[in-house]
Amino acid sequence: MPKNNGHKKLNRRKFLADTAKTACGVGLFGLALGMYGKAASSLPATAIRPPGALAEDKFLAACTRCGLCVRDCPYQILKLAEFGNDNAATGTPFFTARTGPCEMCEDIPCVPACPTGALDHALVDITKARMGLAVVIDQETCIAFQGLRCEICYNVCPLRKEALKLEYRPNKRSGKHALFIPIVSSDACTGCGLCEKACIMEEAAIKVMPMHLAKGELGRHYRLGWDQKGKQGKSLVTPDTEHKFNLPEGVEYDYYGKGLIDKRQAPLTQPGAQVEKTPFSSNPLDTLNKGFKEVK
Amino acid sequence: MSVSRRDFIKTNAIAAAAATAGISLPAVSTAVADDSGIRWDKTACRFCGTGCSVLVGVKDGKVVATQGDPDAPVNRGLNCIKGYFLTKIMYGKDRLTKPLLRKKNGKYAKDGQFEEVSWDEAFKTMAEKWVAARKAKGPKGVGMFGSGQWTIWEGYAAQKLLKGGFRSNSLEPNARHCMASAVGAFMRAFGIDEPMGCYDDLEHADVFVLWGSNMAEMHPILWSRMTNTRLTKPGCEVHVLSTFEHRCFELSDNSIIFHPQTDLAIGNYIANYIIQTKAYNKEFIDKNVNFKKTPTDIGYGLRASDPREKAAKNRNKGKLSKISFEEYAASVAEYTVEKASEISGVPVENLEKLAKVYADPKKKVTSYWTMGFNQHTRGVWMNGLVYNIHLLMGKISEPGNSPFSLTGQPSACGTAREVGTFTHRLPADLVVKKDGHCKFAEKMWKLPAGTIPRANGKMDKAEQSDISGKPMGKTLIHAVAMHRALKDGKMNTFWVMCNNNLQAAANFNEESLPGWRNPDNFITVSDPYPTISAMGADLILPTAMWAEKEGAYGNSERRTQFWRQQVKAPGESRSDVWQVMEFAKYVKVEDVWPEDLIAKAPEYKGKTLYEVLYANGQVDKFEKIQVTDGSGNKYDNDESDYFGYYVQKGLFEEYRRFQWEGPKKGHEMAPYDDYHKSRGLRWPVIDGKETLYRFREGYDPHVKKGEGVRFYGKKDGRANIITAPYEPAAEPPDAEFDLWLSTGRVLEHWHSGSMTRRVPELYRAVPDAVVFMHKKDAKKRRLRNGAKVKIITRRGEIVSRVETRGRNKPPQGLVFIPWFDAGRLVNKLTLDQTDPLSKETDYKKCACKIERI
Amino acid sequence: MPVTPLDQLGREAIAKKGWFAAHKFLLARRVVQLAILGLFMLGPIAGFTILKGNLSSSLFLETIPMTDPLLFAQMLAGGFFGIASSAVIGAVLVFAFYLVIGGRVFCSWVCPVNIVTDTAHWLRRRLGIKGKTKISPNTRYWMLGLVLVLAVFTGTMIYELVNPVSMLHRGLIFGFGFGWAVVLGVFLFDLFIAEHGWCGHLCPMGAFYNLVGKAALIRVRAPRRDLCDDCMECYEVCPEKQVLPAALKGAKDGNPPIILSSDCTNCGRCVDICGVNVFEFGLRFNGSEESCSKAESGSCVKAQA
Amino acid sequence: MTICSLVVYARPEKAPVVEEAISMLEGTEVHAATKEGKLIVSIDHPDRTYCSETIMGLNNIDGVVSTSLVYEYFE
Repeated sequence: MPKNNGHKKLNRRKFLADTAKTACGVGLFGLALGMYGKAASSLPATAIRPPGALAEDKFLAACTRCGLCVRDCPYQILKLAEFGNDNAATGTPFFTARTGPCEMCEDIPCVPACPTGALDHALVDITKARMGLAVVIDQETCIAFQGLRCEICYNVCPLRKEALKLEYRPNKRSGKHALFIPIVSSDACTGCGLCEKACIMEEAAIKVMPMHLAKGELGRHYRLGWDQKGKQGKSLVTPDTEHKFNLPEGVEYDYYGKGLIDKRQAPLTQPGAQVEKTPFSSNPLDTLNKGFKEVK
Repeated sequence: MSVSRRDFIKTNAIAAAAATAGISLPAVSTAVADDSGIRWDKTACRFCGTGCSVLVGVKDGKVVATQGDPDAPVNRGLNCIKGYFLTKIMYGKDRLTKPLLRKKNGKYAKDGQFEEVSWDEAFKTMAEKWVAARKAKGPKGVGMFGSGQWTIWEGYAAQKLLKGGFRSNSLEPNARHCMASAVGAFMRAFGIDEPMGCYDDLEHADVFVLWGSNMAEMHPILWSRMTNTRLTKPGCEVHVLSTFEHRCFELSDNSIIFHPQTDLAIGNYIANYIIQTKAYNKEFIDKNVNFKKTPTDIGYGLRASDPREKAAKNRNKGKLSKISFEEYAASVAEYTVEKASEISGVPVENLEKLAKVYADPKKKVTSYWTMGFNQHTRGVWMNGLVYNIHLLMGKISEPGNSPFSLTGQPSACGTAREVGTFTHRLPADLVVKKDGHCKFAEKMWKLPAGTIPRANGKMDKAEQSDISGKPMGKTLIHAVAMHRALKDGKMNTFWVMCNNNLQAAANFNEESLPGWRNPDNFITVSDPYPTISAMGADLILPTAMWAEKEGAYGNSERRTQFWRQQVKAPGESRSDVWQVMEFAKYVKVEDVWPEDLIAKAPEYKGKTLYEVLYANGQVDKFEKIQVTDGSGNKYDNDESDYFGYYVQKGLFEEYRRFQWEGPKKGHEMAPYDDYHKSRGLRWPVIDGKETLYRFREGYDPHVKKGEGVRFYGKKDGRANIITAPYEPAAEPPDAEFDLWLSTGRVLEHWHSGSMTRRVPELYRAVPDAVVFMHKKDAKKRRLRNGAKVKIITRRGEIVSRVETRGRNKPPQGLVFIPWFDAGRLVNKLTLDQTDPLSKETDYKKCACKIERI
Repeated sequence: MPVTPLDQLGREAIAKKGWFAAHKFLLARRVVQLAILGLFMLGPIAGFTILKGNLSSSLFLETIPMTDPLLFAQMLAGGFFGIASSAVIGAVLVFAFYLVIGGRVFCSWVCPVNIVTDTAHWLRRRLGIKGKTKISPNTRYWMLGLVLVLAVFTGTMIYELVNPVSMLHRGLIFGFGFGWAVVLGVFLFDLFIAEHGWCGHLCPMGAFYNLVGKAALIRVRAPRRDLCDDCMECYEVCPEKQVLPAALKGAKDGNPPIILSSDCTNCGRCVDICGVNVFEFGLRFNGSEESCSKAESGSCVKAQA
Repeated sequence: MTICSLVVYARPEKAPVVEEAISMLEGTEVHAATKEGKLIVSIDHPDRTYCSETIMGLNNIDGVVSTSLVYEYFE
């Protein structure tokens, strides 16, 4: 504590009392601030952090709210959260996928702009960014699930076929058509939000959610057998012994595959090859009389 | 405590319980559609040629809802994303509601600003210009550019006005840019237009081959059906050919990306493979096929002064000469798999895989194509090459075996092709080249013989007289030539209806815009919205669209669908049929017919064209009625109310006489009222029965018992296999302009975007046209994804953004730009090259370069 | 002591020096404050960037980084150690700058809240508002400690959620939301509750810069303290009155005529307001004093210390 | 005054009967019912004891599997 400038002689008791009062006041303020902070630091589901943002708690320790990332975003989608207006922590950068998604610039200008590394400078490949995760959140209203040919989310996805895939299914209702179901893969989705922006529903049926809200987690005790075998390239345990069977003439048994194969009957047709693979003025005269100069 | 507070607490209590239970309450859910008081009726979708049936919900005079028609066999209740937004296309905030004329100081002026005028002033001004141009410049002095989106009767009324009234063959549809090559090839091979198969092929084929068709985006519902077959039918294969990778490749079992124009080599290779492996169906060929040779080196449909045209030995020639099977076999013998692979850049395995499925007699193959074939300087040839393959194998005219050309517009078939709104055609496959056909049409229309201008201006070998005092001369003029004639001042009035040709036509800078803004010319555009074409017009007529009028469309599979007028058009907007017929009131027979012709029909003296063409005792035959549907709902019919008779029925029934009484069989349609009851009927409809497959006994009533297959469009009942060698494109890339430029569409927007860009959701989804290009091509030019670039050709430049991770993935050396975006006109770049035979523009191949800004 | 009536405040200085000279540091400060704000806003408005970001972190001419050292300290307190180099360099640069020219120069020459609290103080005087809640000026050090302790415990820069200084500056450049309410709170607090309440008593940033400026070179000096006519106008305008007596009246206690307290914000109002030119800016080391005659003010002779 | 809301789980096949039975009671309303037999019920009565008794009583209706109180307001 700095020394008091002074002529005044301090009364020790008064000093102690004042100090205690100040400490209490400041302490109360701190308590209130801490509680407010806890509430204010929970990132709302609609606010998505820029690419390379550290995990939210780390991010809030590292971000100075300077807005340099905002300034360097060529598409000007980033915004600093405003006190009371935006639910994200005051002053921190975020974007709203529905109105302005991340365009996924190859050189990610917002990341090097960050002076502190709150946007991790180690991120140099935008496809490795994990801003959030797109979730087809309402499968009841998404018209693709009804068989309508929309797929706009898929069409606009910059990592089409990796982050957002279409799964083809027969449309049992119509009997003739197929369903083109959008499936998000968390391995590749960057959470850029282009899909959410483009979704033609009144309320988007596909939404980018912060990762912690979007992802489930498999029980830590469980492994997917085929996954593990695939990674290993072989069985994790001793290989099975060779099996032999009593079979009538003309019948084979494909133990690991098709099962019983009765060659006495006419061969069946091969089972189907497996599935691998508004910019206008409301006054028309404005448009008509503007001439062709503005048409690029 | 007030009641409202109690209610508030209660609402909260209920909402909390519902949220806990995961139930959505009507009272708390965000939006609930209110279906009460909605009147539902069927219509056809306004967009592509698939022809989905759509139910339209009307409340308080406004279309408030739509749904896919669950009872329609084509789409079974489904829609694509454009169809999903049909409700919104009529309600853009900038609908035109009054005629607008360019004026200065209260008078029409070419360089004036648009001002509102009355319909009377609009038509008076227009008629004055039209009559003057017709008198001064002859039959090609006036012109009309219609549409494959016209309803059937709109096309038919326009056909009568131009050919029977103004005595001009200067009538073209925008289908010239779209389907003309398909038509040309149908006529050359079969002597009759439109596919022999139908959409049931989608379930019956074992193999689908897409040639230059991005069906996944452009015919979304058909693609959905095909995908289902591919998923559920054992052994089903899909082969996709294109000059760049698009959405269809996702389902492809054999992905073929070839260099532009080299599909010709691939087509010939497959024929050669079939012949070399003796896989062809000898019996079928012997009985049903003739072999013909076509002249080669025919030019590129450019202006005659172009060096490429001067160099062409047989410019615009297409006369066929008969050859033997052996001669034909020899003509394709050079197309070995190695050579085809070398020319096209496609690996040998892929080519062989494709050839094998065509050559396998056990596999049913359906080939689909659209603009990749049709918008091609050898479009007729290329269409023909696929017919050759199908004919060699006899894989035609039966379920699953179909060469099938898909149309892009809702009524390219129903109106442009069947009504024949082309310069050279008359209804029901008749042509103005044939004197007999013209005479038949004149009889049907109760016009004196010699009214309709013959192609060469001669009737019974004598010159037809003309109001201009000069001989008629050659009267045919196709779409691209119209823009050239406007620029050259040879055509002085031009009426563009139901399309956006200034945005759509190639070479905007050098041909279209100079032609439209040529001070000698008076351009009329009928449009619901201020489109690029409207901006380039001198007179704009506000138009009623789609469900604002009673209408009929014919889709790709010969299905004719009708709908009733659902709502009133805004302001003073009027339907195209009203505009055509009302305009005819402003022109007198004396204005456009020479005296000797009037002398042949003295009863028409002093009459207006309206009285001669429409109030002729036929079109006005049916009394105006209160239109109702099966459940007794009442509908408006503004045209009937205005003219005093059932206009649409009168026009349709007169048109139907061409099909039933005309010299060409096979286009018969059912009576008018039947169509209002059904979800569309596939013609020929004889004895109330539809035709699924043409030319085959049992399926087609025109094929007699015992004939098996008969291509009755040709006199001898035989189809033509016609030679068509590989010839290079008109403007391949070179050192300076080092990239191929291809243009096209995207799923979300339709054609020039005048409707879909006014749907906020679709606009938000795909706001701008971008340049799809290969990553390496971008890198070479130091461009990253999203970079702003200039795309430059010899004719102009536009600005756009680079897209290297888009849904379309061009190979190196090619870029693709969609044309829907009125904010950047890709047709400033394109070359006005056409197929010399079909006169259809090739929008898929010209050379460009890309520079960073 | 008699408070100079408001309408007479500065009258003597104006009479003697002219209006501009009697307000030159006030004007200079306003110009500097607004210019800094303006430079930050230039980028988005004119599309021409000199200074980018805001006071928390910024980039000058696209090359020189600057970072608020208190934020830097909070980052470390919050447990974030992987700080990128530009923030480290930026924090050192800013720290060094204030180390030399005086920490609280930030408060009077840069901080946008200064305009707000100065206005509050001006109004308070003008309206004669008396409300004086006694708050110890040391509270700000408690606040500073609290800010850092909270950062340690919450692992985030929690004070930044409500910091009116960064909120006002950021708000003006990037958009306020309801941040203006917090700034209004500061204004009303200063106006009705405590004189110089925020800047002089509570603001932890002020406290921080106070510590930074302990050994600053640039100081206000009172070389002509002999001339002081006890008009008390400097007391009236000084935001940190406690810094004045030692330098002005401390000759008898052997205090040099230099304001050495780091509470001084180097605002220069005392220099402006003094009709007899007692004060001037100078360095802290040179303790020279001028001997002046009251009768002929301005004719001073430099004397060796 | 007491207002409370609860989720009542009924056997799906009995749900319609349960719904009717509940709506017969004084001050109760059924606001939604699902196929699975979930009912959203509110009770609005001046007497607090009445509400708690009613809730207890609901469990005795044939077909009710369980009830859970979600929201309660009283003054």
